[in-house]
This record gives sequence, C-alpha cells and structure tokens, in this order.
Amino acid sequence: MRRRTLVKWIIVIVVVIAGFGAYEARSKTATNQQSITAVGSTALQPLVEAASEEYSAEHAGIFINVQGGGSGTGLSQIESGAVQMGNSDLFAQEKEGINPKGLVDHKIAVVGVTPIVNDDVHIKNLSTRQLIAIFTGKITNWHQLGGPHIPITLINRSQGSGTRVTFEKYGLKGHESAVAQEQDSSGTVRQIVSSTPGAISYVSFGYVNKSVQPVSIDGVRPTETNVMHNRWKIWSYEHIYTRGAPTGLTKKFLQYLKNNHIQTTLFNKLGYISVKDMQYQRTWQGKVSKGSGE
Amino acid sequence: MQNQKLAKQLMKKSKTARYERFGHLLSLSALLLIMAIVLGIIIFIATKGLSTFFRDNISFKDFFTGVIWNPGTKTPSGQQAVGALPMIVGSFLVTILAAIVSTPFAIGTAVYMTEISPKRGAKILQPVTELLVGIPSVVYGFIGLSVVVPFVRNTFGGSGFGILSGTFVLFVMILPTIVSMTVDSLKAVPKYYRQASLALGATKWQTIWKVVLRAATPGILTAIVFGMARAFGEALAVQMVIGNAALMPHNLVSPASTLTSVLTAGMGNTVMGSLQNDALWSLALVLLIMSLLFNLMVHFIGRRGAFKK
Amino acid sequence: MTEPILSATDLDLFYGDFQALHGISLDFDEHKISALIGPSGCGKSTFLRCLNRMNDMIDGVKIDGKVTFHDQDIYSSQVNLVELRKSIGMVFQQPNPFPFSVYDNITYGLRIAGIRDKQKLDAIVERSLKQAAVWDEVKDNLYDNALSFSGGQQQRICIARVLAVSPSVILMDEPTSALDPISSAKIENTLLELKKDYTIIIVTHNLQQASRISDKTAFFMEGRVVEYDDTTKMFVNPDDKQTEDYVSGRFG
Amino acid sequence: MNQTQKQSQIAILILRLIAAFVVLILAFLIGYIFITGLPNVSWKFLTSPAKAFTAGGGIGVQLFNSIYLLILAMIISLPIALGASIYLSEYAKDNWFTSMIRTAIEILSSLPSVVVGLFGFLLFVVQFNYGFSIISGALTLTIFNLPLLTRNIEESLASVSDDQRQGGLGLGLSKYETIVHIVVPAALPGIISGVILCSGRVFGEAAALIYTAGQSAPALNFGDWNPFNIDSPLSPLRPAETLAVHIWKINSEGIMPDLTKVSSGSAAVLVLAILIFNLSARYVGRKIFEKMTSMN
Amino acid sequence: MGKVFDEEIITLKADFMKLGALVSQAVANAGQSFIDHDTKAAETVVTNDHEINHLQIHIEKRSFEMIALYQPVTGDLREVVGILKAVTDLERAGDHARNIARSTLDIKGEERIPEVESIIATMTKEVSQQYNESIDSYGEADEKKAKQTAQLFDKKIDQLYNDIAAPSYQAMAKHPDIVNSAIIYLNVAKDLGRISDYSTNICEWTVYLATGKIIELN
Amino acid sequence: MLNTKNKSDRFIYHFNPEETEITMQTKNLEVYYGKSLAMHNADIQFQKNTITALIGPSGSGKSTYLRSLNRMNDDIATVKGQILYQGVDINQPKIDVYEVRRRIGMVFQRPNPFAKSIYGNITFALERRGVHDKRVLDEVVEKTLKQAAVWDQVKDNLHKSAQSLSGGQAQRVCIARALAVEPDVLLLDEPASALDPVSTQQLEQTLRELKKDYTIIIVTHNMQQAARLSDYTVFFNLGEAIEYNKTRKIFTRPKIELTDDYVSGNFG
Repeated sequence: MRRRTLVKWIIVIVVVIAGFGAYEARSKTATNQQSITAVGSTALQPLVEAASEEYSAEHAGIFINVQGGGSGTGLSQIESGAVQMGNSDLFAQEKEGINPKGLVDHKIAVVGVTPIVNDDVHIKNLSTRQLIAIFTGKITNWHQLGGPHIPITLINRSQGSGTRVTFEKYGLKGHESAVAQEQDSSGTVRQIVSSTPGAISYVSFGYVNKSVQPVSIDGVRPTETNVMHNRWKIWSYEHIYTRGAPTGLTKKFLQYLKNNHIQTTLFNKLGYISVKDMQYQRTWQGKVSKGSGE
Repeated sequence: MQNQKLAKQLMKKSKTARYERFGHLLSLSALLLIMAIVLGIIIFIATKGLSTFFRDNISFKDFFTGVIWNPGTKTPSGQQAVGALPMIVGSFLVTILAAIVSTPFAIGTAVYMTEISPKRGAKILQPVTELLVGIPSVVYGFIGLSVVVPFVRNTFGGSGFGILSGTFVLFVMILPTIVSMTVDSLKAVPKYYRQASLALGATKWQTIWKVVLRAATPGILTAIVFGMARAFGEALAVQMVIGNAALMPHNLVSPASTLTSVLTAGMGNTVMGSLQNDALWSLALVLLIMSLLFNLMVHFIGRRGAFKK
Repeated sequence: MTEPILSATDLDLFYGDFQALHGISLDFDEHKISALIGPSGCGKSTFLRCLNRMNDMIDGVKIDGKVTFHDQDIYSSQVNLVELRKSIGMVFQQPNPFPFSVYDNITYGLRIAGIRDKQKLDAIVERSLKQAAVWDEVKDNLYDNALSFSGGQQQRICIARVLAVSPSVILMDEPTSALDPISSAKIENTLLELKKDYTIIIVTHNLQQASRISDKTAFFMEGRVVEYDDTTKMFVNPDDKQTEDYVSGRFG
Repeated sequence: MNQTQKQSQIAILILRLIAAFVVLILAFLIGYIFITGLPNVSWKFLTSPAKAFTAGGGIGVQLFNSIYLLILAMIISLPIALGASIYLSEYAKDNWFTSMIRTAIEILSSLPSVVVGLFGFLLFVVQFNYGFSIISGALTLTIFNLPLLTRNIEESLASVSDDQRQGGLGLGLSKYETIVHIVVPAALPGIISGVILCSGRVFGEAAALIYTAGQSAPALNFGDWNPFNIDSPLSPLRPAETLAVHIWKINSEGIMPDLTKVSSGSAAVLVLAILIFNLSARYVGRKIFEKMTSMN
Repeated sequence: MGKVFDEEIITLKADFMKLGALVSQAVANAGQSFIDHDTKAAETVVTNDHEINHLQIHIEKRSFEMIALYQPVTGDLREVVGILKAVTDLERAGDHARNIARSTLDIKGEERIPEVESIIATMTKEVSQQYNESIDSYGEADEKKAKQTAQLFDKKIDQLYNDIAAPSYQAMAKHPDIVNSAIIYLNVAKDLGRISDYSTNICEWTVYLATGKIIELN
Repeated sequence: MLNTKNKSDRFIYHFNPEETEITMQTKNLEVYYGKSLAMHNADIQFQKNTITALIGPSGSGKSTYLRSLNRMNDDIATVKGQILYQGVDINQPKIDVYEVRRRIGMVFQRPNPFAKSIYGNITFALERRGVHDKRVLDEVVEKTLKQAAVWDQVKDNLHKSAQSLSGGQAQRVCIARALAVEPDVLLLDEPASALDPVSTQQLEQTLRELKKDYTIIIVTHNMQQAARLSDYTVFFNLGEAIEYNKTRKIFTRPKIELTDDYVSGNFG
C-alpha cells in the first residue's frame, strides 16, 4: 500500500475511534443532562436568559435554551409544541391566528411602556388626547403643543409587536397609530428618537436612558410604582406559555422565575416589575381589578 | 486468437470507467441536492405566498395596487389593507437609484483597477472590497443611522429617513459586488484589443471608452444587475435608514419601506398561518419573482452581448 | 538608392536589467516588404514594437538609440504618439477585430481622429477593404460582428482597419501564424499588392513565407541582427553560417 | 499635445478621482469601524463571555461560535458546491434545462437571508428537531452559501483551459479523474477566492442565523472538547450566537449599559477576523496550490 | 532541415558520384577501345550506357522529390540543384563516350592513320583526366580546383582537337579511300571535345555549389 | 452539407493485409455533429510503425477524423461505422473507452502540460491506474523523457512545474506523458502549430525516432511538415478523404487534381 493511502486510512480509523470514545465518554454524564427551550418575545428574552444562566449555574447538567424571534414566533411554536416555553408580550387571546386552548399562561412580569421624545422637543408631559392626536397624525408640529417649531416624526414599532399593541391599546385608548416609520426593535427606536429632532416613539421602561426623554401622561410619571398602582395605564404582562400544565424541568424553571430571589434582584436591574408587586391585575380583555396577578 | 484476447481486454469495464460512473453520480447528486433545496425554498415560499390569494381570498388587485398595508384590517374604503404597492415601489426606487449611483463609481474604480493602475488596484482595492462584503448589514445600518441619516437630514431636509438614505447605504453595500464583477469582465477583454486600439492611434481614454468598456458591456451589465439583485434582497441595513413606513414615497427624503424591510420586521411578530403572516410571505414571493426577473435579465444580456473570446 | 523611410540606429532595449536588444541598426526602404526572422525570443517582435513605440506601454522598458521615421527621431519628446501610430500601423499575430461590426472596426481609427462625415467614411471603408482584398467577402455583411468571420477574413479586416488611417508603414507581427495555409496565402497575396503603396515590415516564423514575399530579410539572434540582406541572397547564399543554419533548418 | 490627448488625460484624472473617492469611502467605513471599535477591544473582551444586562461583557463565545460555524458550514457546503459546480461545468449539456438550473440557483443567491433563515428554521429547527443549534445554523448557512459558492467555483472551473481536460482524456483517464486531479487544482486560486468571498458573507450574516443557530450564547466549558457534551465548544447541538448576530441583538434589544462599546468593539473584531481569515486562507491556498502544481 | 534530408542528400550525392565514376569509366574505356580497336570493349561501353541512363533518371527523380518534399534553401538547395544540373552533363558525357565506342565499331576494317590515332590516345587521356578532376572538384565542392581544371585543360583540348582535325582533313584530301576513317577520327575528336565541355560545365556547377554564383568558365 | 462525388474523384491506397501489418483501419466511418454530417468516406488503413499525415484545409474533417480514432469525439459527435484497432472494432458501445485511449494516445495542438511538476505530469496517469512504486515511476519518467528527446533539458528540473517550460519542451513532455501509459498508437493533432521552427524541427526529429516503436498519425496544417515527416499522407477535403498514398507520391505526382491544387498552394 502506498504511504499516502496508508496515512488516509490511519486518519479515518483514528477519527472513528475518537468519535466512538467521545460518545462513550458522553454517556456517563449525559444521564442527568436535561435541556428545554424557550422561544419568543425579544423583550422577555434577556430576563429569561439571565435567569437561565443563574439556574444552570446552580443546577449542574441543566441546559435552558432561550431564543428570541418575537412574540408571534413564541406563540406559534408553543402552539405547535416545538418548544417547551413560548415567550410573549401579549395574551395568547390577543394574537390573531393563535388558538389559546390548551395553552397555559404564566405571567412572569409586568412591563411599563412609556412614550419617549427627542430631547430637543422639551416637552415632558402630554395629555392622553394630545398623545392620541400626535399618533393619529392630527398634530404634526410640536409648536401646536407649545413646543419648538419642529415637525413631529412618528416612530412606531412594527405591526404585531407587543409593545405597539400595548401602547395602542392603553396609551392611545385603542386608536390605531397613523402609518409612519416602523422599527422592529426597541434599541433602534431609542437610537432613532435620540438622534432625530422632533421624534416621538415609545419603549418599555427598561430601554429608557439619558439619550431620550420619557413623557408623563396626564401628569402621571412613568414610574414602576405608578404601574403597580395602575396609575400608569400603559403596561402589560410578560407571559410564558406552556402547552398544558408544565412538568419536570419546565415546571421547576418556571417556579424559579417566580421566586422572590429572582423577582427582586434580577427584575429591578432589567426594568421589569414583579407580578407580586402589582396591586392590580388585568384580564386579556383589559378588565382591571385589584389584587396581584398571582 | 490474439484479437479475441485484445477484444476481451477492451470490453472489460476498467477501473477508470467505474471511477467515471462514481464521479458522475457523485457530482450529479450534489447538484440534485442543491436543486432539491432550491425547489424546496421556491415551493415553500410559493405555497405560503399564494395562500394569501387563495386561502385568504385577497385579490391580486388589492395586493398589487393597494397602498395601505395593515394586514388583518380593512381600509376605510372596505378593502383588505394588504396593499403592497408602497413596498414594491420603495424596493424598486432604492434598488434602481442605488444602481444608478453605484454604476459610475463602480466602473470608474474597476477601470482604475484594471487599466490605469493594476498593481495598486490589486494591492489595495481588491482586499478592501472583499472585506466590505463581510461587514454585517447591521453594521452598515448603524453607520447609516449615525452618519448618513443626519447628513441627509441636514443637507436635504426632512427626517433624514427615506429612500435617499437607503440609496446611499445600498450604494456602499453593492459597490464591492459591482466592482469585483466588473473587474472580472474587464480582465476578460483580451489584451490585444487594447494593443490594436493604441496601434491605431487611439489615446488611452479612447481605448478604454470605445473598446474596452464596449467589449465588456455585457459583463458590466450583468454586474449591475447582480448588484441590483443584492440591493433588492438586502434587509437589515435598509430597514434602519429608510424609515420603514409603508407609505407611498412622495419624495426621496420621506420615510418609505421596501419589501425586505417589512418582511424582516414583521416575521417575528406574526403567527404562522395567519393572514398577517401569509401576506408577508406574499411579499417574499414577489421578491422571488423579482429576483427571477433580474436573473432572466442577466441571461438575456449575457446571451445577446456574448462575444467570442 | 532611395533614402530609407524608417531606420533604427544602435537600438538597445532593456527589460529591467535584462538587455533584449543589442545595438540594432536597420534601414527599411519605401515600398518594400522587409521580413524579420529568427528563433523564438531573438528579439524580432520586440524590435518591431519599438518601431511604433508599442513597447512604451510596458513597465520597466528602457530604450537607447535612435529610430528615425522620415529622418525624424520618433523617440523625441515632441513626437505626437497618436500621429506616429497612425503613420506606422500595426497588425498582430492573433486576428483581433474589435467585437463590433466590420464597418465600425474599419472606421474606428477615423472616428477617434474626429472624422464623422458618413460619405467619407463609407468611401474609406470600401477602399481599405478592397485594398485588403476582403471587400467581396464582407461587402454584404458590413454591419455584422467582425468576429463572425473566419480567421483569415478577420485578419484581413484588421489589415483594412490599419489601412483606413492611411499609414505609410505597416508593421506585422506574425500575421498568419494563427491561420491555415489557404488563409495565409490570401494574406500573402494581399501584402504583395499592398507593397505598391506601403512599406511593410513583417515578423514571421514561417521561413517559406519570408522567402516568398519579402524583398529584404533580417535574421535576428539573441537580440542582435546577424545578417540583413536581399531575401534571395539570404535564402540562396547567406554570408553568415548561423543564417545558413537557421534558414536551412539545421539550427539548434 | 492635441485635443484628444488632453481629453484622455482629463478622463483618466477623473477616473483616478473616482477611484480615490471610492477608496475614501471604503477607508472611512473601515476606519469608522476600527476607530470606534478598537479602543473597546481588549484581551478580556475577546475572551470573556457576554453579559446580558450588566457592563463588562465580552465576545469570547461569539467569536468562537462565528469561526466554528463558518468552518462547519464550509465543511458541509464546499463538497456540495464543488460537486454541483463540477456537474454544471463539466457534465451538464448546454441546454435550457441546465440554464434553468443555473437560474434557479442564482435566484437563491438574491433571496433575502431572512427568508432563508425562516426556511431553515422550519426545516432544521422544527422539522428535523435539531433545535436552535450550530448544526441548524450551519445547514442554513449552507443553503445560503451554496448558490454563490457554486457559481464562483463553476466560473473558476470554466476558466481552466479545455486543453487540460483534453490532455487528461487523451491519456485514457476518466473525466472525473481529470477534473478532480487536474482541473480543480488548476482552478484552486479561483476557488479559494470564492470561498473567501462566501466566508465573508457567512461571517457577516445575521438574519439567517437568528432563527436557526439562535441568539443565545451560553457559556462554554472550554475544558471539555467532547462534541457529544452539550456545553462543549464543539457540540453541534448547542445554540450558538455568532458575532454578527450578537451585534444585531445588542443593537436591537440590548439593555446593557455599555452596549455601544460592545457593539462597536464587536464590529471591529469581526472586520479584523475577516481580514485575518482572508489573509490566512489566501496564504494557505497559495501554499496548497504551489504544492499541487509545483509552481513557485 | 534535419537528419532525413541530410541522409537523403548523402545518398543522392553518392549516387551522383557513382554516376560520375561510371561515366569516367565509359570515357576511358571508350577511348581505350578506340585506340586498341577492341570492339568487345567498345560493345561493353555501349551496353553500359543504359546503366548510366537509368542512374541519371533515378538521380533526377530523387532530386525532384527532394525539392518537392523538403523545399531546400541555401546550401541544401545548391546541393540538389547542382546535382540536378550536373547530372545532365554527366549523362551527356556518357552519351559521347558511347558515341566513341560506336565509332570503334564503325571504323573496323577501314584504313587507319596511326599518327592521328596516337594524338587521339593523348586527347583521350587528357579528357579523361579533365573529367575526373572536374568530378573530384564537384565531390569536394572545391571551387578553386574547379576553376583551375577548367583553365588548365581548355586550351590543351582545343589544341589537341586541332591536332587531330588538321591531319584528318589533309588525309581526306589526299586519299579519298581514307575519308571514312578521317570522318570517324573527326567525330571522335568532337566527342572528346564535347566531353571536355561537359567537364567544364561540371566545374561551373562546382562553383555554384560552393558559392551560389552561376558563372561561365572560359 | 457535403456534396457527394463519384468514386473516381478519390484515390485511396489499400495495403495488402497479407504483407503489411495494419494497426488501425476505419471502415464506413461517418461523424455527425448534431444532424450535420461532418466527415465520411475515409476507409483508411494505417500501417504499423509508420507516420501518416492527415492534411487538408480548415474544416476538411481531418481533425474530426483523428479524434474519432480514439473516441475523443464521444461527447460532441455521433460516430458511425467501424474503427478497427488490431482487428477489433473499438467503435462499439461495449468497448471501454478509457482502455482504448490508453492504447491510442493523443497529443494536442497547444502544449497542455498539467499544473503539476514535470515528473507529476508523466506519472499522473500511471498513478491513477494504481502504479505507485517509486522505482518503476522513476524508470518510466526517464525512459519516456528520453524517448521524447527532452530528458537532457529537463532532467535537473523534474520537480519544477511543467507549465514553466518553453512551448517546444512542454510539447515533448506532453508526448512523454502520452508514452508513459505505453500506448501503441500515437495521435497528434497539429502538435507543432504553436511552436517556432526550431522547436518544430526538434519535435519532428522526436517523432521520427518514435516511429520505430509506435504507429503515428498526425494532423498538420503545414504541408512541408507532412512532406518531410510522414511516410503516408491523407488529403481531406470537405469532410472526406480525397487521396491516400505514399507521401512522396502525394507531393510529386498526386492522382487527384484537387490534391495537386492543395499541395501546390493553388487552392481556394
């Protein structure tokens, strides 16, 4: 046999043996390995991801796979059973094309959404009527609201985005925003609002930073306390849906998400509000009643 | 008899013939695999995209001529709000404008690289263009957002978001494609054309303009069309700077949208099988068909302009 | 004896450090065909390209010595290169018509010189195609792509293209080496016709060709001219042993 | 100096200016990326894992993922593309069917990557149940890659003179042997250029990976190189956010305080990685070419 | 032009030299037979002439073929053309030798003039020598020798012819019965003179072979 | 389309098979490109250890004919009729073309060394056939390069790229490459048309040497080459063999007027 052929065969044999050996080595540890996947809302993703990392750190061999993809993806994937958890910014009932039957809702957190404007606008408060007028395109220049003479640039989230649905439902009282530019991520929205004179949009509390100006509505400031007491109406639940009642690792992980430690430490940092802190709860139809969501 | 022995030797299938069969099958199966994938994607998009019309009963007319895009709702006049015209127009405008802006630059650069200073061209421009292909569109988008949009806003007014900004970003993004393909087609022009022209007393510029570019025209057109195809399919970067509003663009600095930007933005937020989702897939189908048209154009140009080497 | 139309005196040519031509001195007479022969790499093509400064295009080429055309040094800085190349046309080894119509090919040199008069162009097209003995074969297809013709026709179109700008000297670099014998014979006949009006300098590998058509032959070797004399003499009774060996095929 | 020559000089000057302008744009782009990014790059940044919402995260895992995914994708797509392009350039007859296949493949190359990504998601992640994983990502990238790669390789194969093929056939070798042992080595420089170009696209690709390789990069156990363990860097079944996806994610939904720094740093690293990859691929390619062809 | 041509030209030249030798022999034998009145030897000369003719045709054919196949130039061309031309001279010289041999047969039984015959013997020797030297000069491509040969013999042969012609005419006038013999003597002398002329021609071809120049010697 | 002529317009020499060893022979050969007949009427026998030249104007079918002899036309044309190689019809579907081509080697117009070393060029086909013994390969390389008369020029650079050689040397390396698989017949398609006269002459010398061991069939544009090199010459015109005879006869007394016109340059 020629040398080169010999070398080829040796390589093949070594690879096969190594592969087999590796497979053998794997089977020793794999018995207690488990993995589940959560997919969906990009808003909820950092939270679940952070929690999963902590959970994995505490429980060896556990692997929780957290992916984005949007609420629509989360709901349709959980509906089809492709994943164990579907993250959504919306109630399953609110989403067209989803059959909520058989899906179990786990409200993990509450997120407040606030309008933000570019710093140049110098407006810190708007009435609900003004807000509606702005977003439906009736008011097109800030000077109509006593501000500087700058045309208003509306920036929306993409259609179907949870933040947008929440904002239209509770901020605009069900009015639909006029057709305007759309961005499909909060980061981009913030970036655009901060750099575009006269821009107005909305983001969840977690995304507010110094580069943009949050706006009070009817004198109510967008704070977590105001959300807890439903004085700030533009908020929504962050849901994790399971297909049927959760079992096994999914159940354990959901419990972990809901426990005090996570809810108090992680949530604050990320700008989410713990469901436990809520004084009011809301059904998918929008009916508000006192009491936490628990 | 010796001849029969020879005949037998010649009749026996040699190892070489088996190699050939093997190789033929191997490469054929690779091609078939690709074909399967291509067909898979095309069928996948077509079934999804066509269900808008056949399952959700949206009329082609509403889809291609409507100007209001809000699938799942009705327009004030009562039709389904699935008008894709603004996106189609937007896509076309940015693509064509980007091609118009890029072409002179790309050709100029390519000519520089092949005719004027081949050494420097190969040393600097070639690696740089290859590098640019690898920059993620997000990065292009963000540079567009932080450099191009303010520039357009300050120079041309408006919010800065719009077709013009999209054009500028795409211009840079498709430049490498057009340049490298144009360079290839210029290099394919035989050296002796240049010599013949110079020997007839033409200046360097006359040679480039009247002979080299003319001989390379089909290749250059192909390059442009490929650049346009790339522009047409580009999503993330354009989405960030074009404003992404499903409105008929009334000028170059008003927010508009493209097929891909709406498609990309909406995909995650809609539920598979819903009208909203189907409508997005219809946009993908339009893209696919457009892409087909671009390709047919390339082939047409290629066949018409092909010259023997 | 008439004055030579084109002559090279002590011409040296360097590619970087490599000296490709060593003190070439040759005079070319008007209305004669002169052939340059020699083994590959002997410098005959390089020399030919010096005569209309086509070597200028190559990087790192240095040329010493003098080439005079009608007693004017063509390497002087006052020389208008474009005019020079119009007066000293060139035909290449590979038939290289531009990928346009025959008509556009022939008029190319005129158009770049700014001639637009259609009538004048038509006349020149006909005249030069006739001179190149290809008119009958292409006259009905003047607007067809020149590349659609046979190799021999293409080469004659290329000759016509050069004739169109009315040069006085035509340089030919192995014009028939890519052609079959029949096409070659046609080109050779064309050249013999053209001799009446033009001075032709031809590089050829084909010794029979040189002997058939040329009036004078120069034998090159290793960048030097070994012998330059009347073709008959070169092929019957050359002075130099090397020449004899080469032309009789005993070389190498 | 007459008019045409003046005109020529002016035109060439303009061409030089155009080229200079393009270089300027390109230099600006790359300069922008490096100037805003490089100050944020440190050894720690390159090696530490990302942080979701606190400052000081790195891109170690993402960088590894990008390279690993690229290599996997290339290992899968190169043989297929090579096979297909061999078929197209050497075996296929030149008829409408072949040209239809070519057209179909080219159409694929101009599809928006998000469409390919979703296709990959439905096929590999959901249908084949590979989940959000490197293997799903690599397969999707393969789909994304194949058209361009096939086209490039086919062109390089076509540029090899027919004389070479004839030579092989004339020796009584099969077409296949001739292609594999003569034509492909001769076309190697072109093939390498094609691979580099495609690698660049793979490096920079985000949209196709969001739905397939996923957007999370769980910390890896770099001490465990057994590909069957889920936290091993080599595991093909783990989710793997690449650098480009990371840039996309933190720009769109990131809430860490230092996100601009991470983002620009990542972009600079990405461009640098492509640069290094290009140079090394070219170098290795040239070495292989020299070895195979005895050219030096 | 290569090996094949060189080999062929060597063969051709060998054939040519062979022909030269054959003719040389014919000349010598014919002269000797005439002097010796050896009709047998004379008959041999006449028969051998066929051989000479065949060889001549063969050489001509080969030369034509070589020109057609190899299109020789310079020295090669001169070799082939030289042979092609010279071979005719050889053949003609052969013819004259044959004539002399026939004369031997014709003169049988006629009255002789011994003093004339002795001069014929001298002339035969001289012509033979001239012929041989011409062939040698051709074989060696010796231009100098060729010129010398032509010069050296030219006058001599003329003189010898006259030496034969004068007594022959005188004899004819005096003795009518000797007319036949005298005519034969004159013919033989004329034949020898022709052979001498052909030798000069061969010398001219030698000059051509060596220099490419076509000259007229004498 | 071809115009068919009556038989008296053609002259094809036939050997007496009893006296002469015929290596190859074609009978009723017809070559079609698509539907158009490109070559027919060429029943020619090739004698062992001779050089036969195929001459004729461009497009006369001589190259087509040559390429049919080792079935190099398989992919591009339809070849009908018999091609007998040592009495075996190699133009039947059952025949293994690769084996045919090994025995009937081919050298092409342009020197086409592979992008490999000189050594690699020559050993390539053998290695593909499973010969890996270095000693055997070394021997073959030396032997064939010597046969091709290029050994002295390249023996010190066997591991340099064959593509760096001059045209003449490259062509002779290509011949050595073809010889390495021990063919019986060597087909050459205008092997000297890309070479200068000196290289051409060396190549011709090589072929003359090779004639001792091989049967050589050569297509050439260059009539002088056919004349000085070959033993037999076939003149092709318009897709058929017009005249086949000893080269000497073709060039001095052709039997057909057309041949006369062509070889004397009064053609066309």
